[in-house]
Amino acid sequence: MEIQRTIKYDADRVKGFGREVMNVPGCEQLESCIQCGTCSGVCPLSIYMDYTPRQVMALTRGDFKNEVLKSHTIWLCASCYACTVECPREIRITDIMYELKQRAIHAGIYPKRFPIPVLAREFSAMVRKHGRITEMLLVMKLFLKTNPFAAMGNWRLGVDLLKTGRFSLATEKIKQHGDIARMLDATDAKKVT
Amino acid sequence: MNKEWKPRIVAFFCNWCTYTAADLAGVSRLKYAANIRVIRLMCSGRVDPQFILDALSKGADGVLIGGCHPGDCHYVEGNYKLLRRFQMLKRMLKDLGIEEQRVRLEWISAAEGEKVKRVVNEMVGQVQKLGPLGIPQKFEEWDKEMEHFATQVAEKDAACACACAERDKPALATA
Amino acid sequence: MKYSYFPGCSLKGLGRAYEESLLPVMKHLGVELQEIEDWNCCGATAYMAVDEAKACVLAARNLALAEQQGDRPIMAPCAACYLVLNKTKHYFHDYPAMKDTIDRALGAVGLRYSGNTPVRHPLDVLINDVGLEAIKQKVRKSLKGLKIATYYGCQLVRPYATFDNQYNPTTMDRLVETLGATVVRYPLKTKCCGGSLTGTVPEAGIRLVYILLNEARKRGADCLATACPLCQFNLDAYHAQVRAEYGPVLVPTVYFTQLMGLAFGLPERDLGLNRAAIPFKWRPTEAPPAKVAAAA
Amino acid sequence: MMKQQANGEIRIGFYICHCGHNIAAMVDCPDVAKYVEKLPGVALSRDYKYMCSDPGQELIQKDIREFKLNRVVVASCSPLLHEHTFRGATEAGGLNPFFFHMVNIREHDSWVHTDRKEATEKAKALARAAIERVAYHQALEVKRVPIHPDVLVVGGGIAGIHAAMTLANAGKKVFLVEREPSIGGHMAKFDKTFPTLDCAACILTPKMSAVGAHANITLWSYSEVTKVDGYVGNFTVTVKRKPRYVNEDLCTGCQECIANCVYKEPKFADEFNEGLGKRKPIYISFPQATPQVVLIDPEVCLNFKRGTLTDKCKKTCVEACGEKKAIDFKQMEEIKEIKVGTIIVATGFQTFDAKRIPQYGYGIYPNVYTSLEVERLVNASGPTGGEVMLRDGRHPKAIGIIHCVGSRDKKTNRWCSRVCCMYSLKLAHLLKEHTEAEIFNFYIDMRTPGKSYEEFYDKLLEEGVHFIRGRVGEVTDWAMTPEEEGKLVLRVEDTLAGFVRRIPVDMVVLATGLEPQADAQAVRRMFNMSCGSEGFFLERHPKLAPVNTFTDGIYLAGACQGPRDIPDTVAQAGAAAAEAMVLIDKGYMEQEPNTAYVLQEECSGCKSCIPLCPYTAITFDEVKEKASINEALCKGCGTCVASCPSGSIAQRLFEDDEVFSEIKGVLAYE
Repeated sequence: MEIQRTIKYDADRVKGFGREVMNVPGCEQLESCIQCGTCSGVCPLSIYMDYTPRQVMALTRGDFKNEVLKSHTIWLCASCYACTVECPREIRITDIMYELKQRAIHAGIYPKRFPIPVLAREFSAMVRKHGRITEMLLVMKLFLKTNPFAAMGNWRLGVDLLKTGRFSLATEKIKQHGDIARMLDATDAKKVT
Repeated sequence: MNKEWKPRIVAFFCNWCTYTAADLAGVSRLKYAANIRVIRLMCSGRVDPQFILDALSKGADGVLIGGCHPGDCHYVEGNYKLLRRFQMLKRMLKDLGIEEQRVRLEWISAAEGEKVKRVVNEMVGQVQKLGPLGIPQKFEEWDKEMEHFATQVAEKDAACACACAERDKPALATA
Repeated sequence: MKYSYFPGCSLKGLGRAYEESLLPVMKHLGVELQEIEDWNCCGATAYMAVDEAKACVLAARNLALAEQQGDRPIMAPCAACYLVLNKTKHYFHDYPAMKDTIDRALGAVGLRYSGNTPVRHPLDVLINDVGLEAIKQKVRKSLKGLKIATYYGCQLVRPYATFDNQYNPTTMDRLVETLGATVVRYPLKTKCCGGSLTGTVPEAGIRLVYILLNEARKRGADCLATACPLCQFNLDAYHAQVRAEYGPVLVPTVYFTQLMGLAFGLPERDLGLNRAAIPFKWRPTEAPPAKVAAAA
Repeated sequence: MMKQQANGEIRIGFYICHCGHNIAAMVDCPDVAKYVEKLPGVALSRDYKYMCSDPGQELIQKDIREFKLNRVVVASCSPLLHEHTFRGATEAGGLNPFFFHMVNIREHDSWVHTDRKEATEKAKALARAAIERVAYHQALEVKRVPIHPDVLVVGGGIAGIHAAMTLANAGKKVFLVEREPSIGGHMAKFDKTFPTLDCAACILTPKMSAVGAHANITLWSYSEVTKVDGYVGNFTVTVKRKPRYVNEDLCTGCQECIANCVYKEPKFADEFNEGLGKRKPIYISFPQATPQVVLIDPEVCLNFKRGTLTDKCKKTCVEACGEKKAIDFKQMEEIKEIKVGTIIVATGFQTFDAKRIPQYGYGIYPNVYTSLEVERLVNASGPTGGEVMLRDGRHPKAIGIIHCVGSRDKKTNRWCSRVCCMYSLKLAHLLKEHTEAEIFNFYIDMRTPGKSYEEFYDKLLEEGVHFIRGRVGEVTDWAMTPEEEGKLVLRVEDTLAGFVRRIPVDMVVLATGLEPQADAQAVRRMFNMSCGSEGFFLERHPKLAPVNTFTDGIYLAGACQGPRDIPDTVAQAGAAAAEAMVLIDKGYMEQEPNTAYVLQEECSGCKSCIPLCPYTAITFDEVKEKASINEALCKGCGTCVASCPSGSIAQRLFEDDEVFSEIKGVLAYE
């Protein structure tokens, strides 16, 4: 039997983390959370989460940065916004989940070979390059980068899609694809200041 | 204008709604800009346009009036009476070249402490942007100009006076 | 009625059938769609997870292009695009910082966004601009006898949709009823289909797909009607995995536009019905000959 | 300036109060005192810890005598709080109380600002304004208005009943007006009352019949107040009495007519039973209804539907009534006008409409009930005789009670309705008693503040009722597992266990919150009261004047002022009655002498002021061709003053000189 301590010491907090998140546009309302659990109650994926959405709110507000960013919860969020529209305190939980995902990606802490961050990164890389998404390429890349066996398993699906012409091998591009890169850089430039 | 300049705003609050709301803001420890000076009246209907003009001419950079919401006046319809007066006054102020953000009318019920905070902060912000109205100083300038004219006129009169005297002489002589 | 048309990546790929059926139907109703010249990916949910500001900037480019190419409302058929474009519009108005970022980024490529152009979904347009009466007029082959579970999915009505009730939307119900079909009570109409999780965390995604299909079957629906390419994809393409996990649940999922096409009697090959993995075999019966005679 | 000289040498005493740290923490009181000391007319200037304390007030009196002060200014809290106190002190010191003026540097300064320097400057400016102003103050006489001894109580719930009884027992004449056919309000619908579980009817009905029988109470049920004129001590109230088509004085409540109605079976939704039961066109709300008088519903009574002229209906009810001749199909709506001196508003609350939260399925799933419906369901005199039977005839094996429906929710009502936790516990107990079902309570926070309330919670825990801390996400009928088939499923996070659960039940009870009556705004206007942001009537002071309104002579009782349970309601009703009696027994009410008056010599007789006065206090003297104001009628708003083109109307306490000098004062400070 393997045991580990679950107690949290004040040193485990990253003081100011909660405040930081609450200062992000769309996340302000977190302050007024009453921990009623409505978010978890309506969340279709809460049944798989290591921390329920409610707990993520509590942890975030309580400055438990590492716990939050390590949790599967933020990656399991399918952004269906059920929690956001049901929350009796009008907390935009989905937007908070986005914010936490971003922080996780930037901090590079997320479950290893957990495909979602990879998808997100590949997705953005492709957008930057071509301006549009060619699902075929995206999916291929994604599976090859994560676990090839899944790719094999899903191969039938790929074939199906090709047969029904829903997966084109041609790359979707926009004319001014240089623009995208330029805009995104401009965005960063702004953010530095 | 030096950075230290802070707008001075005179407020006329009705006893039943807005003044009470301001009390509520206090009891709830809401925080707002300190540039506002509240004068309590029984009803916004008591606000005489002269009060507003007087405040501006005595150096206020803005005037805020708070009354009960339409239909809620403690005295049935004092706030409507004010509204009519106020609209006329606004036109006049425009002609005088006084920016309209400087004079503001708000309906704030006894329960709206939050609104007091919001309105005061907004208004202070706006007036801060507009800068000082400085009518007293303007008065001084105008007075100077007037003196100047007065002296000029006086000289003219003097000059003309002797001129006339010259012209009239012969006539006098003939008489 | 003119609209700037923003297809989004999916309608060129997985959701091809959606565009294929949408365009003729809209044309048939006299709704003019002007595809936004050189549109780019809306940013979608995945990009939101990387960088909100960038996601909004991406979306804003499309909004700006649309404004540049004509003062028309934007029509975004993909629920995800619809949400992201609207979200960007909201952020543009609600958060000065975001506005600056967007202005800055667009400025870098000589574009400008005013923040006024409305972003609308085909359902919104059909119900509120075209109107059910006009649609009724166009029905040639009534869908009488077809039992439909209307499935709105999540992002179509949450959180920004203003044209329908977030908790119990009814626009699609009213629409298909106008086409003559019957709507089965389907309490899952706004539940999540798993989105991209079907690919990334199959055990979770597939389960959601199963629940949606199975409940539709239990309530005696012949098909699910959807208004989102990802929903359609998830409910249709993963039947193999669903079968493997829970046994076969072969309820076809069609786009509401395909149903309209059928009801309007448009040529089937134009409606992309062949693209579904779970084939939708049901067909309306020909209009009674008497009518035809009258028409002739 | 004239007047100021006329007032002779001005000797002002200025006092600034620290109010402990409330003011001193943000305002440099000694500094302000020092500043004021140098102002013209100021004879002495002090700062003191608590001016409102006895020593503080004595200080003022002492100084008035020793330093020959003839004006007093106190800078402390809001005049709405202590102006009265300090006027008293000024008077006790031998001056006319209106030679006093108050400066609000707490609510309007120290409590709302964060920069000590700015707050102190503001205090100086406000103090200076008062100094400038007070010099113009005149000696004034307080006006006394007589108080009419009769009282109007609006609303016949437990609050109105208790207030009316208290006053009547003290020998006051009371008019009790109730909108429904019977008094009793919500309480009459309840089965038991928490935490003692004594039956509501047993404790309420004796009071109800006492009201009906009391010689000092005029009970007008099925009536509504439509108009209120006048002012404290002298209100004129118009009451509309709706026709019940039965003569109240002749009906003995024998109910023969009901038994003999042409409708053999009751078939119309019964309001009192929340539509769970049925009644006939001629009916009585409930067995103990007060007054014991039946009424006819013209919407469904054949005699009305088929038209009174073509006599198609057999009128079996009339036959049954026989000699009493109580039934009167020709009865008309009656308009009554009464004079009262004080009014107690006890119009109560309405329960939240559960349909506004579609996720909980009320109106979609027949076995989802509101708490009020369940009150009737478990009530022995209810539609099922106390048998808990679902709409589909089954008996529930599992029941879920959802708390906070329409409470603590920014999308519906933000406030906590205060009674739901306790009544949910009560219903849980009663349902358990009646059904032996497994019962789940879903709560966000369990709120049981009150005498032996927590003990009641303990009792429920011991009874084996489940308590799950979590707000239910949705109530649905789609099954994941075999045991969920055909049940209502609640999806909820068990927040204390930390995971999500799906719980199948047969019956869902929605603990709907309390909210203001739909017509609260209209009522508010009629009685010239204010409403809080959530729509309940606003008390004059949350702590020190909880039953007073901003209109003198009008008091609040019960849930119309905010959600509260029966004990609190009764206590408050008593308080309101006491407040009314204070005025009645005193016999008069002192009023601010802030009335307007015409400066005869200056009035040009343009008449423009006359239509402005909402109290018709201004008349035109045709002989002198000048306006004149009846100060008995004037309420002192000052609208006419501000509007007089020739500036020939003035208002006491708010003379132009006084306001102008105040303006000068607030701006003079550099």
